[in-house]
Parts: sequence; structure tokens; C-alpha cells
Amino acid sequence: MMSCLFCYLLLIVILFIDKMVDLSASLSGVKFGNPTVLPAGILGVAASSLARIASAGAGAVTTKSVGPERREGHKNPVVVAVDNGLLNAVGLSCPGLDESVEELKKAVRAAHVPVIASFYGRTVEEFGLVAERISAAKPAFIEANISCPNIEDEYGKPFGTSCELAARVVAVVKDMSRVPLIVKLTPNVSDIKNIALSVEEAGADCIAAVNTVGPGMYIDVLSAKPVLSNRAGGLSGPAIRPIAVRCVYDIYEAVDIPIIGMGGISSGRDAAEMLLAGASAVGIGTAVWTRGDGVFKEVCAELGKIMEERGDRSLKDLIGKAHC
Amino acid sequence: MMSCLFCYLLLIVILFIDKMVDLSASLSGVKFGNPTVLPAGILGVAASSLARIASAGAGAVTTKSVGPERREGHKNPVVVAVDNGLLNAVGLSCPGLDESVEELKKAVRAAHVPVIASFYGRTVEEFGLVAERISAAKPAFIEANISCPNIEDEYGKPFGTSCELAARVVAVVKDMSRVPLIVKLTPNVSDIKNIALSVEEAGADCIAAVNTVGPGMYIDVLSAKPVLSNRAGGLSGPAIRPIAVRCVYDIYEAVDIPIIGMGGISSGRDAAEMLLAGASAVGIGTAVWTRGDGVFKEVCAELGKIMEERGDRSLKDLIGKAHC
Amino acid sequence: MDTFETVKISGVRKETPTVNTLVLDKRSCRMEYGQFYMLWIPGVGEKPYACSGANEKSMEITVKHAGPFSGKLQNLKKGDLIGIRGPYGKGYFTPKGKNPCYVAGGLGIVPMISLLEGTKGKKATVILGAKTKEEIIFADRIKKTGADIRIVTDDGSAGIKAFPHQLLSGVIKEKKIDSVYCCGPEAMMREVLKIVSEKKIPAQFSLERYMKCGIGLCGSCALDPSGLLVCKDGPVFDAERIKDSEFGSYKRDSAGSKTRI
Amino acid sequence: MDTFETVKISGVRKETPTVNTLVLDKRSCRMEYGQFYMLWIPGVGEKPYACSGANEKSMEITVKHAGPFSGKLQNLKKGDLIGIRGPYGKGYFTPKGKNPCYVAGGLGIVPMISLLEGTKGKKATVILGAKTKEEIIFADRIKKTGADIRIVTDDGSAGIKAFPHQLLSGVIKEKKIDSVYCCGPEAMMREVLKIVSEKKIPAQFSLERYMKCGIGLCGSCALDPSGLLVCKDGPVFDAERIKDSEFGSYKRDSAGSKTRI
Ligand SMILES: Cc1cc2nc3c(=O)[nH]c(=O)nc-3n(C[C@H](O)[C@H](O)[C@H](O)COP(=O)(O)OP(=O)(O)OC[C@H]3O[C@@H](n4cnc5c(N)ncnc54)[C@H](O)[C@@H]3O)c2cc1C
Ligand SMILES: Cc1cc2nc3c(=O)[nH]c(=O)nc-3n(C[C@H](O)[C@H](O)[C@H](O)COP(=O)(O)OP(=O)(O)OC[C@H]3O[C@@H](n4cnc5c(N)ncnc54)[C@H](O)[C@@H]3O)c2cc1C
Ligand SMILES: Cc1cc2nc3c(=O)[nH]c(=O)nc-3n(C[C@H](O)[C@H](O)[C@H](O)COP(=O)(O)O)c2cc1C
Ligand SMILES: Cc1cc2nc3c(=O)[nH]c(=O)nc-3n(C[C@H](O)[C@H](O)[C@H](O)COP(=O)(O)O)c2cc1C
Ligand code: FES
Ligand code: FES
Repeated sequence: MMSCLFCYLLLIVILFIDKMVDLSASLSGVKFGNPTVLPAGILGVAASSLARIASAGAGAVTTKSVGPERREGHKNPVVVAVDNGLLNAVGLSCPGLDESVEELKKAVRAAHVPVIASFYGRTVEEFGLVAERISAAKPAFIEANISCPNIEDEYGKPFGTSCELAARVVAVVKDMSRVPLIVKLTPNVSDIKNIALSVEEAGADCIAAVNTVGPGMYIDVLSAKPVLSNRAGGLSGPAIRPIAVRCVYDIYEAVDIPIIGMGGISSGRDAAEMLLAGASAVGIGTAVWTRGDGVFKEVCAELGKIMEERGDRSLKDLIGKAHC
Repeated sequence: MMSCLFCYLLLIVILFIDKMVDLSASLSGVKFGNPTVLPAGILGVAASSLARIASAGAGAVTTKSVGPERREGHKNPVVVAVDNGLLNAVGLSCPGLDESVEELKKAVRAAHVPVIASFYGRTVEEFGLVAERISAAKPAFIEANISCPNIEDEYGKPFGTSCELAARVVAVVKDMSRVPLIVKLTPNVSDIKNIALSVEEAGADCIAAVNTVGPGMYIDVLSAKPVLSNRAGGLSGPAIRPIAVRCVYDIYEAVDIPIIGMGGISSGRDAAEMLLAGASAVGIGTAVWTRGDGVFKEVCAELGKIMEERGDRSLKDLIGKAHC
Repeated sequence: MDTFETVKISGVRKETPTVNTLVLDKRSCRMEYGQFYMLWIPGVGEKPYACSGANEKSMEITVKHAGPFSGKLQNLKKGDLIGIRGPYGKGYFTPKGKNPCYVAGGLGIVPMISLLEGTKGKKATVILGAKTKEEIIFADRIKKTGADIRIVTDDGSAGIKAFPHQLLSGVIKEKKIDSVYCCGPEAMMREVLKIVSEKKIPAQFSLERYMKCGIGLCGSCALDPSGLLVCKDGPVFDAERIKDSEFGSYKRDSAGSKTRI
Repeated sequence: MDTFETVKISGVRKETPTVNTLVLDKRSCRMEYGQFYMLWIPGVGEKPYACSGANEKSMEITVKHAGPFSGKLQNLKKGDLIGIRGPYGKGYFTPKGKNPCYVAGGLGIVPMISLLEGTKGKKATVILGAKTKEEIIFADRIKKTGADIRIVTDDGSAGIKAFPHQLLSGVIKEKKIDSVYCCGPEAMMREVLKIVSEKKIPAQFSLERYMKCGIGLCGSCALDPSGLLVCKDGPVFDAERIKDSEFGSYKRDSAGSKTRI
């Protein structure tokens, strides 16, 4: 009788555990309560809004990319909605390094989740300089945004389009900082695998992919003017998801370091797709606009249901499983 | 009294002309009744379907890309719908050169609009060979599809990602054929301006832009498999329009030869936007799926209304007018 | 734009030694008689199939082992996943006449069975052809509708030893047939088309062409000389629309090459 | 997802030497009191503006010349094109109480005028402040609603020489004010917030912060320490939500830098 009862209780416990899906993620030794990440440039100007998004359920939050000097960014309009997506050309506005570091310190204090400090430079040396300064604020990661145009290359192409430049940025940054380094890649290259490989070899701890696609342009037909003041802007949102998924799939084949996958994710299904492609965590940017800041909790709930349906216990059962 | 009546009649005539919008287009000396073009790979296998689309209102029609040898293309699935777009990896199926040339001759006879003969090669020499053969069928244009992977480059990148290779293809083709040459570009390069400039300098008569974007991937989350048998496929449809518009805008700044703009056009507004960006004609592919083959007439009607509202007399009043 | 869905197989039924019916765990969407679906076996491939039955909870497809893909498809087990998109096609079977005749060869009855079951009041005759006795499918379902069933086999192992079209002229006279529905091997359908054209009886044919996209884009299923698309304008066509066409003489393969029928 | 539209200016009205009202050829969409729009002058720029009136055929905006953009905006002519997106904001003015008091400084009356005109039955009092007599706007429209209007000017050239908040305590007592709506310079609004907090009267404030996206993505309009967004959670906030915040002490500029108020 006793042993029968014991078996019965054990069965209940097993069934219960079986229903539980573990959404916790781990990247380069840093633990995230769940795999959703607020990516760079979305509600990342003020520490207060980062803390708000952390409370709303994001597993980690990223600051707006910080640069070496005060910049106003591009003039308005900086966003325009297109079919199933958004074009933006905010243009890396930044209050300056001192004020940014102060705000970052506040964010690290106020947000109860890992804070990723995104940054950029106009030269390789500036990347190193900014990395050193923001590392002092003790973020969980620093994230090098090599997907924005720089001034070293006369054609204004991002560092992220050249294997060699990308590797140099990584090497310099790793010299100046001991905080784990994420490198954020642009999808607008003919071969993203090689870039990913270069930054891994140069010492990057993690890859974020992808930044916005294109750029794109929206022209108003009555006035015959491009709407964005910068004329062109990066495309984000559901329209780019297939491209982002393919980039992450390609990068996963090339490197061993973890990937934060992003680009058009707005549901648990989308998150599962990105994890299957090879991401260890997923960024949710433009969907904050379409679904509100409840999107992080909602995506986690939806993802949990899909994992139950699939019979997955933890994210390990999803990550990279589309490769075989 | 007489002169008064005369003035009155003159006024009526002027008002009438004022209401008439001229949609005729002209590219490299070839006249199109309207600026809509059926692009390569859409209903272009059989001469009969090309003739059908010509009757449905397209200003010109393009054959499926013809290659040097019989090819089955990729296995099914070759298409999958995504948010506001379509991924395809048909994989350049081709019945072989002899049969293709016969079908092309039929198309030139059956369609009462200019026929564009799209083609590809796996080497620069094959481009020349195929160009020579299809030119014998007397199409209005031949269109070099340099946006597909080739075997000369070990990484499988399209000729269209290298200025030098692109120019070599053009030079060889111009040697082998006197039919006006369109070169079709891929948007998946870091700088499309330079590629456009290279093919213009090498002697191209016209540019078609853009081929599909990405490629992209769609993974089914329950089975964890990419749906397309080729795993990745090119993205087309409304999702890519902002990218296509920006590409055409950039190319227009770089070259003087006319551009056939395409990528996500599905309404008269979209067509007007593409013309403003610098296109002289517009391709309509994926929208044949979403709007049916009536889309060519409908887009022309919508475009005409927009031109009336803007006060345009002919396409000249639109082409490139977003630049200033 | 389009729906793509992955569903589970909830059951498999053996119809004949080479034909299985799969039950899909998918609520049937609004579907017209004769439309088709593209079925995807994850990681294997995708092909067009008709629906052989549907209700609120599930839908069925009936598959003959005819090659590598259909072999794998019909061997899927309960619980296996299958991708499905559709229904496709704007050419449907439309109920016409009071005394319809169905002419089916092989699996040709599959896309027509729903029409027959959905229009029970009519005095239908079904000419059901198969290679051998074992290969006859849906005879019971046909009988249940009250239709007059005429079985023919190539080898005479059941019913009359004949091809389906060979019975048609007699049935037309006997049963005052005023409409014909036909699906099966194209050579058989060509003969049926000749008969109905001669006798001026309205008829509809369900065609097969090599399908890639299924949505009217790739052009691989185009019919000469009209440019009609089997995936989009068909798969069912009125006799007049295909009379003076490639139908019955050639079709294109996966490379777009013409092959004789 | 979002609507972007280019419309024509159908008329311009001069309100004061520095303020014009533009009539846009756009049917008003369903709009809540206090929401705002992003207005684009093609090729020039884009900024947020309130709606100062709307009907079936058109909507109006009222603009003060305060810098290069607003200068160009208010000088647009009939027939000129203007881009518009919105309405934006999920924080609205909500009609509360029987005896509301409106406290408006400068153009502050603009986002509140529709609320006042839309709730005519109430016994409203409007404290309308301006720098000088010439700068007073909408006095006639306010009078037409039957509201009790109290004009104050900085220089005493009309009404009482005072700032709007200086009249508020007296009006609250005199008119048994049970709700307050406030819009104007932030320093003035801060004083009003103090008064209503002390007297525990429900109050709503329409805030201005530097706006880039207008749709809750860029983060440039965030309020410390709550992270509330003026573009999305505002622009109108209940007093309690902004009491212990940056409101009245600092705000961020276009680079994200904090500047004292
Ligand atoms: C509208 C339509 C409805 C169909 N409905 C059914 C059905 O209900 N039940 C059923 O068993 N079969 C049906 N088929 C046929 C089915 O799609 C497959 O062709 C068949 O199962 C053989 O496939 P296989 O790959 O196993 O054989 P294979 O050896 O690859 O091919 C055998 C033959 O099938 C044809 N075929 C192969 N692939 C395709 C394709 N992608 N599109 C069209 N034809 C192809 C070719 O003529 C080929 O020679 C239908 C076909 C069409 C076009
Ligand atoms: C929700 C909201 C509603 C508004 N409604 C009206 C209205 O109905 N009528 C009206 O005249 N003005 C309104 N404004 C102010 C308007 O947006 C402009 O700020 C103002 O017209 C000055 O613009 P400028 O470029 O000409 O001046 P500038 O010299 O460029 O700027 C003057 C000041 O305006 C503010 N400002 C400038 N750009 C912006 C911006 N993008 N977002 C927020 N503030 C900015 C800054 O504090 C700046 O110091 C509103 C602002 C907000 C936020
Ligand atoms: C308004 C906006 C601003 C952005 N700013 C930055 C930025 O400063 N740095 C950066 O690395 N990425 C930036 N991005 C890119 C996002 O971080 C993200 O990579 C991209 O939007 C794709 O994800 P999504 O489709 O979920 O938005 C920005 C995106 C948007 C929409
Ligand atoms: C199913 C399909 C097949 C295509 N095949 C070809 C091709 O053979 N050659 C080519 O140059 N472009 C091909 N394309 C690209 C189109 O010609 C066009 O450039 C692209 O789809 C963008 O236009 P759209 O958005 O209007 O479809 C194909 C596109 C689709 C959707
Ligand atoms: S299968 Fe592609 S057009 Fe019919
Ligand atoms: S203006 Fe961008 S978040 Fe408010």
C-alpha cells in the first residue's frame, strides 16, 4: 500500500514537472530569466524607460547606442511606417559620453535584469575609448554596434561590411574592456558568415543579429519627397523576419559563440523560429510599437505553449534545432 | 461672335487634353504602351501565359530566365508565404536552350507587346553563348540575370555582387548580341551604385532592379524544418518595396541609362513612388498572385488618377522627380 | 495573403494495397468541390492533393503510391506532422443537370467524391474504373449516396473488362445523362472529351499538370494556347475551355519541357 | 499599422500676430480630447501638434511662430501639401466633475478647446493667460461655450496683470471647482500641480517633451523615474502620475540631454 501511494505521488510530481517549461536563458555565463531582450535604440535613452521594460518582462534590456560625443541625430521625420514594417533613421543621437555613462549607471541600478550597453565609434580607436568608459558602469554586456556608417571608410559603409575592419574593432575593444562583448551585425552584406567568423576569431563573446535591413525609402507621391529627413532609413519589423532568420541560421553554421537573434519578432512563434535557427535569445524591438510593452510577457507565454506542444523542456531543445 | 465661339471650343479642347494622361513609356528606343512589365520568373515558362499577361494589360513581358542546359530547378516546396511577402527558390528551372529558343520565338509572335528574354549563365562565356542564341529569336530586349549564384566564384555569390564580374558579363554579352541589353541587379550588396555604374560603363542599355531580397528563410516551428527545400529563398512582395525604392533611387543618382524598377509594387501609388525614385518602367511580379492578372490594368488606372491629381501630363513628369 | 499550417495526422485508413486515406487534424476551411491542397512532408517535399472528405474537426486525403513522395506520404503514421496550404484553384466542380454521370479512372474519384456526396438528391451514375479488383476505391461510399455504380477494370477482375470511357456513350443514352464530371488518366479524359463534345453535353474535367507554386506565379502548370493555369484557373475546367488545347496531347515536366501524353 | 497621409491646406486664419490656424482637407478620424498629430512639411521637417477643431470635412491646427519649423508651418498657403500621421497618445482629457476649471497659458488652450466645446453643459471657468493683449487666442470661442472666462496677461494689457496659476486658488474657492485641466509653460503647470495637490482636486496636465517617433519606440519623450512616455502614455496625465517625477524640474533635448526647466 505504502509503496503504491509513493508511486502515485511520484507520478504526479513527474507529470507536473513535465508540464513546466523552463524559459531561462544563459549567454556567455550571464543568466536571463527569459530569452526576450529589448534591443538597442528602442526606449533606451532614459534609465527609467529601460527599468520599465525590465519590469514589463524583458529578460534583458539594451541602451540606445552610446557614442563619443553629443549628437542630435537626424532631423524629424525619423520614422515612417511601411507595409508590415518601419523605416527609421534616428541617426544615433547621444547626449555625450559623460551623461551617457551616468544614465547607464542608473540603468544598471534600476533594472533588475542584465543591462546591455550598446555603443559605437567613428574610428576603431573611438570604439576602444567608448568601450572603456561605459565598462566602468558595470553593464552585464557591452554591445559594439558596427552596423552604422563610419567616417574612416570614404564610402560611409559600416564597419560591419568588412571582415577586416570588424575584427579590428573587436580586437581593440577586447583590449580596453573585460566586460563580455556582443557584436551587432548588419544583414546588408553579401556574406554574413564570414563577418561572423571574423568577429568570433577576434574575440567577440556573443553576436547580435540583425540590425535593420536595407536601408529602405518611402516617397510621398503627392509631394514627391522621401518622407524621412535622411531620405533612407533602416527597415525593421515583420517584413524583415525571413531575412533575419536566414542570417541567424547562417551565422549559427559558422560560429560557436551564442547569438541574440532579432528582426521582426512579434510572437512566440516568431521567437521559436529564431531559436530553432540558432539564436540563444531574441530581441523584440518594433513589436513594442505594435503590441505594447506587454509584448515580452505575451511572447514568453506563447513560446511556452509552443514548447509544451513540441514537448520541449528548456530552450536547449529549441536552439539550433533547424540544423540537421 | 465667331471668335468667341472659337475661343470656347479651344477652351474645351484644352480642358480635354488637360484631363488626358499619357502612360506610354520608352526605354532605349523601345515603346511600351504603359510602364507595367511582367518580370522574369513570373508566368514566363510558356509563350501562352506570356501572351495572356500581355492581353491582360502589361506594357511588356519577360520570359523565365533561360540557361544553357536543361535544369529541373529546386524540389518543392519552392514558395512559402511570409508577412506581406513571398519567399521563392524555384531555382532557375529550364527546359534546355533549344526548346527555350523555340518557346521564345512563339512568345515574340504571340504577345503583341515587347518581349524581354531573361537569361543566365554559370560562367561569363556561357552568358555570351546564351545571349547569342536567344537574340536570334528577336526579342525586344535580352535581360542578363546576374543576380543568381554562379559556379565561377567559389563562394557561390552572384555575379551581381562584384563590379568586375558584372562588367565582364556585360562586355561579353554586348560582343555576342545586338539586341538592347537589360542587366538585372541584386539588392543584396553593400553598395548597388557601384555595380550599376560598372554595368553602364561596360555597355548595358538598361538596368532592371531589383531581384529578390535576402535570401530569407521560414522555419516551421512544430517540425523544426525550413519549409523551402532549398532552405533559403528570395524575398519578394510589399515587404521589400522600401528597399527596392531606395535601390532605384541610388541607381538613378549613379547612371544615365533607364531603369525598370521592381520589388513589391502592387498599386498605382507604388508605381508612382518607383517612377519618382527614378524608374522609367515598373515590374509587377508577386502582385499577380495577390491581385490577379487584372493587376496591370488596375495599376495603370490608379497611376493615371494619381497623375491627374498631381497635374502630370506624362511619365516624364514623374520619373526621377524625388531627386532635388 | 496565404495560410500555411502544420497539423498532425490523426489516423490512417487502408483503402487498397496501394492506396491509403490520411485523416488530418485540421478543421476544414470553406472549400469548393474539386479544389486542392499542397501537402508538405517536413524535410521531404511538397505535392498537390485533392481532399477526399472533410468535416468540422478533420479533413482527409487519399493517396496512391505512385513514386517516392507519395510512398512516404501514404506511410505517415498517426501523430506525424504534415504541412498544408490551400485550398487552391478557382475552377471548381459545379453541380449542374439532374442526371449527372461521373467518369473516374484510378484515383480520379477522389476529387469528385465530395461533389457526389454533397448532391445526393440527383440521379447520378458513376463509372468507376480501376486496373484490378483490388484497386477499386470508394465503391461503398458511392453506393451509400444512392448512385448507380458501374465498375470497370482493365483486367476484368471486377465488373466489366473495359476502360471507363468505353461505357460512357451507352450510359448517356440509357440514363439521359445531362452533365458529365470526369477525372483520371489524361488519355481516358481525352476520349471522354471527344464523346461529350460530339453529344454536346456539358462536362467538367479535373486536370493534372506539374505544380510548383500552386498559386499562379511560377507558370509551370500553364496550358497552351490559352495560358490558363491549372493551379489557379483550374484544376477543374469546363469542356469548352480545354477543347482546343494541349490537353490530351502534351504537358510540361518539372523543367518546363513538353512531353507527349 | 499606422496611417500616413498627405493632405492639402484648405484655408488659413490669423488668430494673433504670431498665431495662425490652418484648416486641413482631412476628414477627422475618431480622436480623443488632447491627442496630437505629427505634421510633416515635405522636405522640411516634422513636429507634434494638437488639433484645435474638427468636423466631418476638415480638421484644424493652431500654430504659434516659435522657431524655424513653426514659422514655415504657419505660413503655408491654401493648396499647399502637408503630411499628417496620428492621432497619437493614449492619455486623454477625460470629462470629470461639474465645475471644471481650465488653466491655459499661451497656446495651452489649443489642446483643451475641443474638450471645453464638447462638454458645454458644465459650469466651466477658463483662466486664459497670454503675454500681451494681442496674444490672447480663442476668447470668443470660449465665451460662446458659456464658460466664465478670466483673462490674465503678463503685462496687464488685458484682463488682470498676473500669471494664470495665481488666480487658481481664488477661483477654486469662488466656483467650487471640482476638476482642473491645465496646459501651458511647464513652470506654470508646476505651480498648478502644487495647488491641486494641496487642495486634493483631480487634475489633468498636457505635457510637452521632445518627440521624435511619436509612437513609443525611440524613448526620447520618457519621463523619469516612471519611464512613462509622453507620446504614448500621454500627452495628458493625471496629477498623481506625474507628481513625483521630473515634471517641472528638467526635460530631455533632441540629443537626450537633460535641461533644467
Ligand atoms: C490538382 C492535383 C490533385 C491531385 N490529387 C491527388 C490525390 O488526391 N491523390 C493522389 O494520390 N495523387 C494526387 N495527385 C497527384 C500527386 O500530386 C502526385 O503527382 C503523385 O502522388 C505522384 O507523386 P510522386 O512524387 O510520389 O511520384 P513521382 O514518381 O515523383 O511522379 C509521378 C508522376 O506524378 C506527377 N507529379 C509529380 N510531382 C508532381 C507535382 N508537383 N505536380 C503535379 N504532378 C506531379 C508527374 O506526372 C510524375 O510523372 C494530384 C495532382 C494534382 C495536380
Ligand atoms: C504633444 C504636443 C502638442 C503640441 N501642440 C502644439 C500646438 O497645438 N501648437 C503649437 O504651436 N505648438 C505645439 N506644440 C509644440 C510644437 O511641436 C513645436 O515644438 C513648436 O511649434 C516649436 O517648433 P519650432 O521647430 O518652430 O521651434 P524650435 O526653435 O525648433 O524649438 C522651440 C522649442 O520647441 C520644442 N520642440 C522643438 N521640436 C520639438 C519636437 N519635435 N517635439 C517636442 N518639442 C519640440 C523644444 O522645447 C524647443 O526648444 C506641441 C508639442 C507637443 C509635444
Ligand atoms: C527606432 C529604432 C532605433 C534603433 N536604434 C538602434 C541603435 O541605436 N543601435 C542599434 O544597434 N540598433 C538600433 N535599432 C535596431 C534594433 O535594435 C533592431 O536590431 C532592429 O530594429 C530589428 O529588430 P525589430 O524588427 O524587432 O525592431 C533601432 C531600431 C529602431 C526601430
Ligand atoms: C516565383 C518567382 C520566380 C522568379 N524567378 C526569377 C527568374 O527566373 N529570374 C529573375 O531574374 N528574377 C526572378 N524572380 C524575381 C522577380 O523577377 C522580381 O525581380 C522580384 O520578384 C521582385 O518583384 P515583385 O516583388 O513584384 O515580385 C522571381 C520571383 C518570383 C516570385
Ligand atoms: S503551379 Fe505555379 S503557376 Fe501553377
Ligand atoms: S517620441 Fe519616441 S518614444 Fe515618444
